[in-house]
Amino acid sequence: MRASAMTTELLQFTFSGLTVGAVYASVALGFTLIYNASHVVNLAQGEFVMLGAMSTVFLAAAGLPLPVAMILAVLISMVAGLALHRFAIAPARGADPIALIIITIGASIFLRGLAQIVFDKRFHSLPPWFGAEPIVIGGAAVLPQSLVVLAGMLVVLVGLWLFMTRTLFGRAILAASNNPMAATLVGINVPVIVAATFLISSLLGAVVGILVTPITLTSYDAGTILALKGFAAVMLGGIGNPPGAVLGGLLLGLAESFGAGLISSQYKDAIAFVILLAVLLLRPRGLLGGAALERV
Amino acid sequence: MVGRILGSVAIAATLVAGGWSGARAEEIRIGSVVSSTGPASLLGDPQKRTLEMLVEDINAKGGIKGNKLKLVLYDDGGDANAARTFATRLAEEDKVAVVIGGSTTGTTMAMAPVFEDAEIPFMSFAGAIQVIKPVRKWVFKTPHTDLMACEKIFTDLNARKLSKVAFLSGTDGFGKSMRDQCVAAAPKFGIEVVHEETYGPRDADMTPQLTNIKNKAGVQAIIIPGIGQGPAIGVRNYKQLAIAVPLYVSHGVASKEFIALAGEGAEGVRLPAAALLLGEKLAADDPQRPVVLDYTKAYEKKTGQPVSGFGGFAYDGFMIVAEAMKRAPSNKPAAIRDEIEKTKGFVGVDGIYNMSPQDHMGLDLSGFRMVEIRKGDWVAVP
Amino acid sequence: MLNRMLRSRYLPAFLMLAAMLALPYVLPSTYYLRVASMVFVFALAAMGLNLLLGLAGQVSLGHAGFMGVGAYAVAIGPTHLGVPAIPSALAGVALSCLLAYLMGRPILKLKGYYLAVATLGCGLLISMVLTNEAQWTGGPDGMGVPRLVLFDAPVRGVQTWYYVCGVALVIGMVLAINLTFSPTGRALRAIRDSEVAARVVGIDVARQKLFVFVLSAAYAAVAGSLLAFVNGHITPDSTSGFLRSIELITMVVLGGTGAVLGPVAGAAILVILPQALTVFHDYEHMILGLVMMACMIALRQGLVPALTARFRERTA
Amino acid sequence: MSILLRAEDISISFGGIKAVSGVSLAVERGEILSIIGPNGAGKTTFFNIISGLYLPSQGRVMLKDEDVTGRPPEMLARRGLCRTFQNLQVFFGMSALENVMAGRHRHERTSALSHILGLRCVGRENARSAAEAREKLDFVGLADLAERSAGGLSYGALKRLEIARALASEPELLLLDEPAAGCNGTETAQISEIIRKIAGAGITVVLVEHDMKLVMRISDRILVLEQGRSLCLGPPSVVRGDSRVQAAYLGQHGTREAHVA
Repeated sequence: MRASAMTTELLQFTFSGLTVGAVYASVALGFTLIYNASHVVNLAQGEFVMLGAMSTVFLAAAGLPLPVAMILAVLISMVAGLALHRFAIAPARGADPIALIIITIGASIFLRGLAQIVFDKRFHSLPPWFGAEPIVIGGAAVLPQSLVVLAGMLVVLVGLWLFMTRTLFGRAILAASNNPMAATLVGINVPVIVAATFLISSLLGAVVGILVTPITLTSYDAGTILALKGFAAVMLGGIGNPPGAVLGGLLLGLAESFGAGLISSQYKDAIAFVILLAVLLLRPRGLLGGAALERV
Repeated sequence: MVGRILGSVAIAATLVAGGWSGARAEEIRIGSVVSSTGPASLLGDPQKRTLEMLVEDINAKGGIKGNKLKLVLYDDGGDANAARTFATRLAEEDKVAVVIGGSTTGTTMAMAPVFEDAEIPFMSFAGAIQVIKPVRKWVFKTPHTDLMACEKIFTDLNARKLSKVAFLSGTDGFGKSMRDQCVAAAPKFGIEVVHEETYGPRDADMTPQLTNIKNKAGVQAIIIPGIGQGPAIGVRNYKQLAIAVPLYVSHGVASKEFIALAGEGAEGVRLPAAALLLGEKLAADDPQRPVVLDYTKAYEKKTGQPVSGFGGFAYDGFMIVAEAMKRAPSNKPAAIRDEIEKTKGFVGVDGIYNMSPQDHMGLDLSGFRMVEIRKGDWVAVP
Repeated sequence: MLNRMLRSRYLPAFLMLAAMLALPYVLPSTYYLRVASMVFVFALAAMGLNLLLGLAGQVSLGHAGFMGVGAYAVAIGPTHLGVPAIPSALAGVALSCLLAYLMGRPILKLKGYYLAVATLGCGLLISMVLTNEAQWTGGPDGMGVPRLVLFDAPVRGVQTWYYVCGVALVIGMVLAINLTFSPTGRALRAIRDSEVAARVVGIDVARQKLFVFVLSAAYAAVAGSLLAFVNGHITPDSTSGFLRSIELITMVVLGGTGAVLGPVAGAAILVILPQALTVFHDYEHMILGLVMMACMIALRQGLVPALTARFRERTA
Repeated sequence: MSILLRAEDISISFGGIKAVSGVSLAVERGEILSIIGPNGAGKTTFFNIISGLYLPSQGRVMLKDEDVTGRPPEMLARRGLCRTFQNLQVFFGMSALENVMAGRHRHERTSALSHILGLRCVGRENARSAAEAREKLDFVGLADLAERSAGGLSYGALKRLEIARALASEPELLLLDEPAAGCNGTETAQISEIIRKIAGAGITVVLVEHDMKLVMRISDRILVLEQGRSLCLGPPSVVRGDSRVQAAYLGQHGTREAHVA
């Protein structure tokens, strides 16, 4: 009896961790895409999530049907992604990585500033897709929306994988990320590829934002913490490695939920970061980052 | 002494400035520093909107004793350091006669010494009791203290014959401060804190913490002290886990949108709240009813957003200062301060204020009402 | 004499000293002195970070954590432990160095973004302890800092702290210049440019990195203590928060990693800009973001190096 | 003649592929020894092992009769081993002089504390290091460019700058990884002259080099590697006449020449 209560408890923590982790994983995936094509760590990635969510909320409030609002919101986020590339990243091509990071920080401050004027500073939610009545799985209560998020995550992953491996454009992105010089030589237009990754990342962010808002709520400044956690997830998995980003995100979410459930809710973020540090000390390039070998 | 000279210089400067701008009447500068962006923007934003609305309103009605008001408002982004700098700016550059604002305890405590030194009255919207205890000559505040919220909840628990509680408190200033006050006050009410969990202000899921509370034997009630999205998510997860014991949230969620955010889980949740929250539901003979309805109507018309308790703090703060300015023999900071301290029987949206040299808040527990969420609306618990 | 000064490597420090002494005669009120003090304090912390980033090429996204240690030392020492302020400040610097040493030993092996996330984690840990251990730190609302008492007289007034911060910054600058043009400075720059080449000529990379990490933590701690004294009330977020760390690194990069005056320029921008932008009310964040982006796009090496290069071009 | 460096049965593999397998070599004090072999023969990998950058999976490295296998490069530097790199590893943010001064690091004795405080002894030490560095720059013919930023130097000058920096550490054994790669005829001649002068100063030189004319002209002995194995070791005349070398290596001569060009 006690054992089964324990299992239920652990199952509950797992669902919590996976739901939160899926959000981190998606943000991490957005980071990875852009990083692979351009070696830019885009700290404005969280703002794409926010734009998707907040735009949906406000468009729906303005009277648009929810599906239309969602599609428009994704488009808005994609416009932001493209604009970020066109007006801030492309003109700074060749700058130091750290200078590029500062540019994306500037962009995130700008987008937040814009959102607080266009939208408002309050918290908002969206209705869950299949109701709020939890489903009981093995004694653990799971919101249907959590399953939507996890399924959405899976669809995105598979879609991305198919796109990258099966389409010419996707392969061009892979080629450009492996060796931009060689890609240019074989006729791939690298700047277009980089722009495309910003587009895909912003799309990804917006979709995630729309999917999770029924669970997590949203506000104009929801992006900062997502960028922070997404960045940590990327590094946990190993930068530049899409499966690593997903793994890192899920593990980070699980570390937080199990940390909160089993050790201390006060220090759960600390626990997650200690795990991250421990992983990095054992594997300096993250879980799936491969071994470090100095080439001289 | 130096401060006093500076003060007179300030007034002189204001007079000269007024003369130059061609205005015959004196322009009274009212300073404000609120956290209208950043992690405390939930508090600061409605406060900023309220202050702007009220100043506009008073000026439209001819100002105070014929003097127009000028609001000098800065956003500290929730950063105590920025708040301190803006406080210095208000005192030194803007030469304000009185300061209203300081959204959090952290920013308020950072600013208080500046206004103490400059001898400018400072009406804060911070919750924690240390703002007014010990009493600082120039510092006042409008919100109920966290301790009072705890006492209100504990009284209700006593009435329901519940004594063993678990806390799920926010790690932000509000949640932490209220949790500390509650834990300290619990024994006095025969309340035993059997379990404690916390959540981060940006947490999107609290089921692990609530699972622990659910599995803890003997918990008879859960209290979630905090503001913003935290308590809303806590209430959702409480519903998700089908926890049976009663749930209390704090006065920090005091806004209609909380009910929408918390969803169905909010049914039956109780909280201590000011009259503002009840609005139309207040008894027809309730002295606060006209004030509450006036403010609610004006604010919602002006901003298109529902009123929140935080905006209410600003309303009361501003009105107390405005009343004091009407009574004061001059517009000097010292004169205004003295009149604020003499505030008696002022009916605000947060309660009825009776200040004194010993009490720079002037509220008692009667301002707080225990309300319960039923069918998507507040209902007063007798 | 003037000629020698102009060619001296200490020129930036002379300029800073002259500016610091002249400013009070120009600035109309103590509010401006307060803003200038903030510039000095943050410039000092950013300068330490610049030793790490500009000189040794190592990034830290958790440096505000060390500021927090310095700040809370001068608050906790006198309040809870009965230790006078100055020894508390020294203890804070020592503790900050010790923490940097213990954290740096393992994590400085990491490179680039991995080091960035590890330092970020360390900064968060410090900030979290300051937030959670409320019985010592007052929690998220922070705690008061007792006034510094020297020779039985309380040190007060914006002017006094203006000069203290200014002098601290000038000293910090002189020390940074000394370091840059010393064997250690060359070793650090060598590590920045090519770690493997540095190793083969016998530079103990791990030791040098650790040294500069600890040194930069000391700068941050001193800046933190000053911030606490100047403000009189400190909170975890305003001293040690993640956003403060980001702000510090932004100061360094905006100002220019290559120059001693870079962090001062960066700190000046990020401290003064929000004061200037208040006229835009709700639009101030948008404009701040735009200014940051425009700065980095137009002047990629940062303000000071880019402007000096342009000035040289024009005079040449 | 005494043995300065002895590599015994060195092997290393990456991802299952043996990059170096069972190579042994004894370097005598004072000689110029060249390592040649086709691309991918494992020359640079072998270099990286004896200079402490890679840990061999098998075998050991003895420097002056001390086992230094797996010792990091900075420890080897203190024992008198220094090297240059095939792909330039210059400190581009520093002047030419400072690059070479950085090479003096292991001889600089003042403490880090004195560096921060800017004590007089640091000034004296800087002057000493600068003087030594100028001497080394003069040695490689870069005295005129001392104050120039390394970023502004020509490729050939950078190659020599790396050698000067390595010399500044006062090595007993100098490893040069393709010192003439990418250099034109004049530059190659200069490098060749410098290597002779280095050997003349009593420093043992081991180099990896593709330029066969240079190798044949200056080497006392030559080690030929092929596919990670040692093929032949001996004076130039012997190596030139070795049939295995001709088959495995000189047979590809034409294609290699084309590649380098």
